[in-house]
Amino acid sequence: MSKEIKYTEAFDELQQIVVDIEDGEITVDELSVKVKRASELIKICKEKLSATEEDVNLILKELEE
Amino acid sequence: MSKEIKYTEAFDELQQIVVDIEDGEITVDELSVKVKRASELIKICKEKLSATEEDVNLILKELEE
Amino acid sequence: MSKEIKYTEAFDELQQIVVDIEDGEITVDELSVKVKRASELIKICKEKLSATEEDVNLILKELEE
Amino acid sequence: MSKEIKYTEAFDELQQIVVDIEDGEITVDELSVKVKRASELIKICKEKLSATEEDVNLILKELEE
Amino acid sequence: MSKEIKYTEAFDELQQIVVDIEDGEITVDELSVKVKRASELIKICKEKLSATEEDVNLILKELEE
Amino acid sequence: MSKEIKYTEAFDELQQIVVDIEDGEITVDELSVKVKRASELIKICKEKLSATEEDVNLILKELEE
Amino acid sequence: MSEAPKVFTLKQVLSSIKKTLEQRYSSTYWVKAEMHKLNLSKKGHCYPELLEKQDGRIVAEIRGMIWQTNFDRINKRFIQTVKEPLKDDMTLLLLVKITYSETFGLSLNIIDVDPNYSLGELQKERQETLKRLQKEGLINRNQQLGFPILPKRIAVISAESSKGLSDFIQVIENNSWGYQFFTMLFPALLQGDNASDSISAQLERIKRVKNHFDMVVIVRGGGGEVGLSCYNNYELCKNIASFPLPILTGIGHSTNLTVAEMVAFRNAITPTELGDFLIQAFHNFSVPVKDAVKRLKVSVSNITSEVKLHLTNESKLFRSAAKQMLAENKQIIHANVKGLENNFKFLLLNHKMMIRKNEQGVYRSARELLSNEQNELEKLQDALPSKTNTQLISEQHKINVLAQSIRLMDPINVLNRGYSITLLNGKTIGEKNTVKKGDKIQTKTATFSVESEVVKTENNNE
Repeated sequence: MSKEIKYTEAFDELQQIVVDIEDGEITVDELSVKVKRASELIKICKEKLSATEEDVNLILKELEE
Repeated sequence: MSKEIKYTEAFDELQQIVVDIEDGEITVDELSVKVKRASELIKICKEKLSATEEDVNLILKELEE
Repeated sequence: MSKEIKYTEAFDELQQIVVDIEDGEITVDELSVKVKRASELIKICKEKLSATEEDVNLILKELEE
Repeated sequence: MSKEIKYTEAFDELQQIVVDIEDGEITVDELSVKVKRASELIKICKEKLSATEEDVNLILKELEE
Repeated sequence: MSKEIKYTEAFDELQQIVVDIEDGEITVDELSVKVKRASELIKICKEKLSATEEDVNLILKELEE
Repeated sequence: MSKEIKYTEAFDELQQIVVDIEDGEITVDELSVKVKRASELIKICKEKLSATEEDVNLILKELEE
Repeated sequence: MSEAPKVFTLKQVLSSIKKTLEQRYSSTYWVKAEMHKLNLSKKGHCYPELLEKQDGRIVAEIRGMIWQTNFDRINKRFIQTVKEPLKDDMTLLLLVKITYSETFGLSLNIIDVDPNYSLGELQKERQETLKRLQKEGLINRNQQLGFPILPKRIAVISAESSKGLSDFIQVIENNSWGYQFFTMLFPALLQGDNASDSISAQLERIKRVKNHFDMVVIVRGGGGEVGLSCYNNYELCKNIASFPLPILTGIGHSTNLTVAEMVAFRNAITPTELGDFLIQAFHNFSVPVKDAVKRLKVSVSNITSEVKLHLTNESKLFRSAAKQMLAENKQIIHANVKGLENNFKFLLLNHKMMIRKNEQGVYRSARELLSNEQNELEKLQDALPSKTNTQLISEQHKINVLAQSIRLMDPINVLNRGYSITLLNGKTIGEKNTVKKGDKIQTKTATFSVESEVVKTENNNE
């Protein structure tokens, strides 16, 4: 499932978690769970960014050839 | 289809993509696709320019003969 | 049709094309066509000039005899 | 008709044509026609001059006798 | 009519014609006519002069006898 | 009239005519007439030199009255 | 009276007078006197009556005497100087000797007469006449008359027997040119005391028939120099000066001009000269008349040759003007042909140049357009990777920031610093989850988890 989430969605969820935590709307009890989720999301985003970068570089390289 | 696009249209679309990227209006998810499209458009434009230049040179060469 | 065009018209059209190209009012798509047209007009004008020159020289030669 | 035109008229028309050509008021399209006309006028003028000269010489010769 | 013109009138008219021709006030068209007239006037003047000379000499000769 | 003209007047008129003709103040047209007149006047003057008109008897008669 | 008176004889007495007078008046004397009458005797002696008048009255009178021998000498010298003989009624300056004769009584013996004195007297008369005529404005009157151009009809005042008259007539009638004069003689005395009246009378006659005459001549000849003082006579001179016809004089003398000659229209010395003058007047008329034919001939020939020259010149001028006009017109036509050729060539050349310019313009501007497009395209191509990278980097950054926040907020990290969390029934303690005595609570640290029982509670807020 995590593979199908979009970067944008992942990013938005991640940002929401950060905001929620900062606003103290998350109890200590939930916090661990949320942090875990956030970690996952960060990973996903980074992976997507890397993939995209590779992709783009490939395309642009072709153009220059 | 790409053969039937006009230079002007291709150029305009290309320019729009560059502007959109610059303005951050393109999500990371779309980015690869958009860059690919831009690359195609650049190729199209280049081909059209070359073709036109050859054409013109040929016509003018004829005139001078 | 090109035989029926007048020198003046041909010349005016030619000059308009040159001005349009100079002012960048012609797209790359149209350029070939326009240059082709210009080339035709130049040929027409040159022919007309040659014909007139021959004609007139003949008349003037007769006069001197 | 050309026989009935007067020298003065022919001369004035001729001069007008020369001036018009000089002032660039005649297009290349009209040029042949105008030069042809001018040539006719010149012939008329020359003929008239020759005829007058003969006339005058005859009269002057008579006077001397 | 030409017989009734006076010498002075004939000479004046002749002189006027010469002046007109010299001043370019006579067109080529009129020249023949004017030259003809001048020739007549010269003849008239010569005749008048001869007649007068004879007349006068006769009278003077008679007186001497 | 010519008979009645006084010889003094005849002499003066003759002299005037001679002077006028000498001064070239007479046109060809007048020349014959003037010379004719001069001839008449000369005749009158010559007659006067050799003619006698007075009568002694008549004078004597007048004296006795 | 005792003695008888002494008686003398007449001769004794007269002889005594004679002796006394001769002793007393022994020399000669110059005496001025009027000689009333000359009284020339047959023997040639003169016995003139001498007088002196005052206001017309005789105040002295005596008899004079000139012996024949003296008279001849005196008269000769007098005529020589005065041009007049001694005659009656003259005032003279006399050299006299007083003589007394017993038989003739007292008389003045005239030994000499001063002619110069008489001449002066005559000249005085001449001067007076002149002065008077001058005063009366008559002196030039006759000369101011117009002289006839042909003096044909002549009234002649002369004496029939005068040699002057025949000379004059001879000259004017026998001229070789056939000039015809008409003359009529009006006879008069020409010298001496009666001459002036005689001439005046004839002038009066001529005046009556003046219309028949052109002029009057007074001729006198062979009369010598004597007896001309009449021509100084005022009356005669006045008649001459004021006469309506010109008067010509030919009196024939060589002395001073008389007044009559001076006031006349013209004076010739002799009648012959006068005739010559008239002939000359005819010449003056005849010669110009004769010359007129010659002059006419010359001037007519001048005029006709001049007019011929004019006509010839004009006809030459006419010919050259006509020819020049034709030549000029030919030249103009030729110039037009040249102009046509030049202008036409220029026009074509111009157009050729314009076409060439346009040709180059098409090429150049098409090239330019293409190269511009190329540039634009390249700019876009260049921009594409950088813009893409920028976006990717920015995303990376955002992710990093979020990751940092998460890391800071992870409770593990709090616990690591020695904090712990106390839970009741797995939940944090709060107002909703209050702790009571005896509740079993869990304490979590970074490394341990402790379970404890509550001994005491206390509210921190109160």
